[in-house]
Amino acid sequence: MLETRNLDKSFGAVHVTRNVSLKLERGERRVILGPNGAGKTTLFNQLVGELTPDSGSVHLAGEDVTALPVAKRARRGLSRSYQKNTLFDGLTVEENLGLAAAVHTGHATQLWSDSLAKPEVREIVDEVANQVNLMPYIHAKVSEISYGVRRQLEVGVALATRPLVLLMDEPTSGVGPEMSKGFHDLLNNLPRDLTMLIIEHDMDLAFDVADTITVLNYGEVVFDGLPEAARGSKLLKEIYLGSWEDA
Amino acid sequence: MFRHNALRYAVLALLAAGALFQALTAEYFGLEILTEILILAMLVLALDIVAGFGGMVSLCHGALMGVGAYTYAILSTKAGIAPPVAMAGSIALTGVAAWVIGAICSRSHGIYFIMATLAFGQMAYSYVFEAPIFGGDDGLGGISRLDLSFIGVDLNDSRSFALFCLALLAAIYVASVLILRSGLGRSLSGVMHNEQRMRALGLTVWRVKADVFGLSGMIAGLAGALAAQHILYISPGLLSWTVSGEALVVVILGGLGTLVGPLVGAAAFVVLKHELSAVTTYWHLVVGVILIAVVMSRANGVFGWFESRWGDRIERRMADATRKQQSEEVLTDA
Amino acid sequence: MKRATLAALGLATSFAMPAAAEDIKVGLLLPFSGVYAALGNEIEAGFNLALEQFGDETDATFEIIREDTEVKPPVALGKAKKLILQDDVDVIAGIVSSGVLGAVRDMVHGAGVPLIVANAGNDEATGADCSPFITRMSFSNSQVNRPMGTWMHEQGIGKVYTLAPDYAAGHQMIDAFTASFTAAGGEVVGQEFTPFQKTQDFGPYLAQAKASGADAVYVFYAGGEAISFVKQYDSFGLKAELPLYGSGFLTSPLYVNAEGPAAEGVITALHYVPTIDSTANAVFADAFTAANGRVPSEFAVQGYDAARALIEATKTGASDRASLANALRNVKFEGPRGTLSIDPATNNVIQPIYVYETVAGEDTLTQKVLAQLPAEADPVNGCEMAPVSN
Amino acid sequence: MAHDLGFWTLQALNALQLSMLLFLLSIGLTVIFGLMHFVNLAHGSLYALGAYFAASLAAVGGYWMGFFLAPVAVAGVGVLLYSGLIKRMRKSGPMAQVLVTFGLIFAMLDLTRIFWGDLALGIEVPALLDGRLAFLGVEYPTYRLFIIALGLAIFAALAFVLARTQIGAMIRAGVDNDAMAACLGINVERLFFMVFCFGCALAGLAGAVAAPLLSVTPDMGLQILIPTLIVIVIGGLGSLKGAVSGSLIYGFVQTFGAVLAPQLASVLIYALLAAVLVIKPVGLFPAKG
Repeated sequence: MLETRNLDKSFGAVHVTRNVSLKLERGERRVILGPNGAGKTTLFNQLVGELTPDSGSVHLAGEDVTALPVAKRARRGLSRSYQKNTLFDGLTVEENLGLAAAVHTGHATQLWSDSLAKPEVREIVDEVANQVNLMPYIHAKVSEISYGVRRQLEVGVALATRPLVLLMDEPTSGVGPEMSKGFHDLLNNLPRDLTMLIIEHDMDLAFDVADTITVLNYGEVVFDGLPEAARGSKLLKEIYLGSWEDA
Repeated sequence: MFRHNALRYAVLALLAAGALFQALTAEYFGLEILTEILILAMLVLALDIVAGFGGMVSLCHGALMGVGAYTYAILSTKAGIAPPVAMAGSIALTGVAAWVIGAICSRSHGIYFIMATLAFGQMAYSYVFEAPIFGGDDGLGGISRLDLSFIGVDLNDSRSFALFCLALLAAIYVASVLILRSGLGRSLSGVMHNEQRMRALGLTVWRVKADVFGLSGMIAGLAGALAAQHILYISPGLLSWTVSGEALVVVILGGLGTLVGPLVGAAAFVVLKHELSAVTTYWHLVVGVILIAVVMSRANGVFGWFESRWGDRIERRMADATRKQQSEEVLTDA
Repeated sequence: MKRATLAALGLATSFAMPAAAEDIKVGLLLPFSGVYAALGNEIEAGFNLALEQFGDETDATFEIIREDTEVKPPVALGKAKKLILQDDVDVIAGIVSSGVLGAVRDMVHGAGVPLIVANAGNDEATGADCSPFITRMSFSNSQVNRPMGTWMHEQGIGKVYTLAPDYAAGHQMIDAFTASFTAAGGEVVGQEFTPFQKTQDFGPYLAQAKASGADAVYVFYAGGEAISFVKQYDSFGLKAELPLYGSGFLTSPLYVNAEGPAAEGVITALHYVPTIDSTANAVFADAFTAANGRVPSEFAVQGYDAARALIEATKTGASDRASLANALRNVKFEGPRGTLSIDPATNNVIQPIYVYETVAGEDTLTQKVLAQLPAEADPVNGCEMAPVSN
Repeated sequence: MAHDLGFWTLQALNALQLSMLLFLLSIGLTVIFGLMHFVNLAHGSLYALGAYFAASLAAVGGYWMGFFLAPVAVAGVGVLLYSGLIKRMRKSGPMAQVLVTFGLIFAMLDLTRIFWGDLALGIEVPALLDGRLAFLGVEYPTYRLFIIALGLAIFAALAFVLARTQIGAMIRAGVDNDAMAACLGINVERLFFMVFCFGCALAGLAGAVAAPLLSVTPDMGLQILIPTLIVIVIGGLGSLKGAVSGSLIYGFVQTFGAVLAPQLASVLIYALLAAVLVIKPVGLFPAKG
């Protein structure tokens, strides 16, 4: 479903992505682990097109999308959430979801009618609101909901474009362990055919949702395999836990 | 996205009543001022749509209005095209010009956007200023007004023309609200709040910006065609960047992103200008000082200040009511 | 259509109420702010001086209502409408820029309000766009420049390079000069029109003039542009090898002191020079200098003569719009500029033109009159005027 | 168009002269923007003020008094503006700043009219710089060569200060990241104040230098504003390199445009600006990538 071949990216002398090749099958849930500065977010940015790789390619559902701009990749089914909330602050939860849903249904550029009044849009908004437990806050403004709920909305907005592949950059970043657990339950309840790539900091939590695990270090894939194998990997513990302790 | 609240409705009603009263009772000069206000109001509505709801602070809207005015004048006087067609033509051409400018500038932000639009405005100004067909610095006369005699309206009468402009302004206001509430308008506010996210959701951001800029340009073009018919004489000064600057001043002094505020601002600005210029030739000084004072007061314009003082109270009461309702719904759901 | 417009606006001549006899309301429509503010002030000073000096000659009293055009044609038109419709003036005087004149022309013509033009010189105003209600007491662009072509050729100048700002007046001034200069047998070897009010550095054009092989340079610039031009012309050292001639606005007394020594030796032609040797001019110039602390410029005399024309017109007993318009077309008097009369075919003033050289005076620059060229009427240029009926 | 080498040399010098005048103006504006993110549309008015101060001072004590004291006087106005307005506007968005400085343009335009009148003023070139010099095979006005030399000298001095001195390092740190600079113990507020006043002084200097060349009129500030803005937007905001390259581009396009394509001269520069913004939306050499 999503594949990268030999992705490479440098910023001046800093080599942030080294020859990364990944392959996600349809419905696969993969967690990317790695210490701070391992190049996880940079990799995401290249996947969605916010950064252009120096070399290598990105393929979505069998098509080479390396040259496509962000919006076109998104319309082909690649959606992402951000590590820092990037919500529409003055708007309500419903409107946030509606904006994303309208792009998917093609009502986002329509002049003659209100996108949020369209049944297709409403259907997606209601469905996503249920999926990420936002129903109780649906009419509240972003500024009125708690940080944890905002993290749910962050994922919800990404989901409302009905993606084939959902990239989530530390969805539980900044929320307490209790809530993180709940968050992962929520992810586990998403439809099974949705392909997910998740950046996660907390290894234990990662194992809750991961079908497969990829570990990045200094921009390089150092581990790629099943969670069980990862748990036992000595290499992984060394590079990952070492820096995790300071974080 | 744009919402009305009780205060906005109240001010709108007051403005409409005031304008109507003025249109029906004023003497000649009062009607002139009213018409000037109505046309400026159209321009600032156009500007508020892009600046207040799309974050596109344009310094070329005066020039766009000028393009509309010149297109109407050239089409109706030199090309001999019937005024209604010329008017449609000027709206269309200004819209297209604005769309192109919006598309080109869509990648620029903040001060760069301001400067880029300024450059396009100055380009139009220089061209009109120098091309002989436009009459150069001396301008262009011999313009005639729309002929509505088939419905028994003679626009050459100032009162009828003022009422005609008032009707068009009302239509433009409704159209602006509809634009802002449409899918496009929602996406625009999404882009203003967070352009990167909208792009990541799959929105072709530049198209949204260009489309809205084009629509706004059409309104500016209509304002221009009316300005040409109002004064019956146009000159390149209409396209000068200071006109755009003044429009921006009106939008901000009125209250950016409130639609109603800029209308209040337009009325206040024109009246103030006329009153001051009757007293002193140094009226720019007074306007400058007022402008500085208002912006320094950190309020969102006069209307914005009023709204944050009184509107919030009304808003909060309404929000409380809906929230109560919501929590009841949640309870019943559970 | 035009007539219908104005009739419907309630402006038809019949609508204009004659003012109370002998109390004449005058709208003074001048720029008091904007780039021509200095000219507006100068004209007003001249206008007031004439009312003071000659006001007693007529029984009429004058009420002056001044309005600022801001040099913006639409603003000026609005102010003209106000003067005509709200203040109900009997006559309007003033107008500096041709753009403003073009804007108000149809308005005053349609409303039948006499307008005394105190500056704006575009040829059409007393040509194709002439009106029995518009009388010009200042000059026309061609009038000032036409005699200079012949005169310069007579002085033995064969090849000329011309420069002027790229707007209607610039073209008219240069075209009139070119026509008479080439008719006399001269050759214009190069011509450039610089972006109007946007050119600050004339260096590029001066280098071209120098390279053109001309014997002299003939230019029209006014105001700030004139100051920059004259100073830069001198700084490139062109004055010695390539004498500078031009329309007299270039070295107008209003600006010549800002130009300084750079203006010395520049030869230009104009309808007024403060050093004209006549009693009328002495009376005017002395009084003006005493009141304003500077020598009068052509703009001051235009304001002065505009008021003078109005006074002369009222002496015939004219007091309403129509009778004033008729009387204004027949005024004739001896003023600082010499004998002034109105050309019945165009309503433009007929006046002599003075060729003068700017020279160093005792402590400031002064003007040395080289020649007085006889007064000539402009060609009719398509002007057709119906007489005004009361 | 049979022009000899001398003609083109002359035009190149004209272009350079215009560029240097614009450089003096744009460098202050661009550094103020780069450091403080403050858009000062009234920069042109400060230039006009510099010219008026120079004209008044020259009448009292000759050209050099105006040359040296006008920048000081304009810097004094800068002090007033900074403590009265700018300091409080620092946290406001660019729009509020554009508006306040737009109001300042209005106010200062009329203030110059009230103090100095509507009549254009002029000052004479000092005796020392009067006349012409033979230079590169052409005779060129000494005063214009002086402007070129002054522009280059100030460019060199600024380049040195920015690259090699303590204060230059502080400014660079501030442009790069003012929060970080504050953490490093730099008194950012004082730095801003100094840079703002220095920018004003340079604008005043530009006015004083331009005064003998041009005429001193109330609207000269408005006339120069648009070219200055074009310069810094083409060059990219906040950088010395941007200001100097933008100035050179403007000077040469304007001068050679006037010679080679006079019909297009005034539209050309706007078209160029639009083209630059399409290709590089933040200008050629912005301070930040």
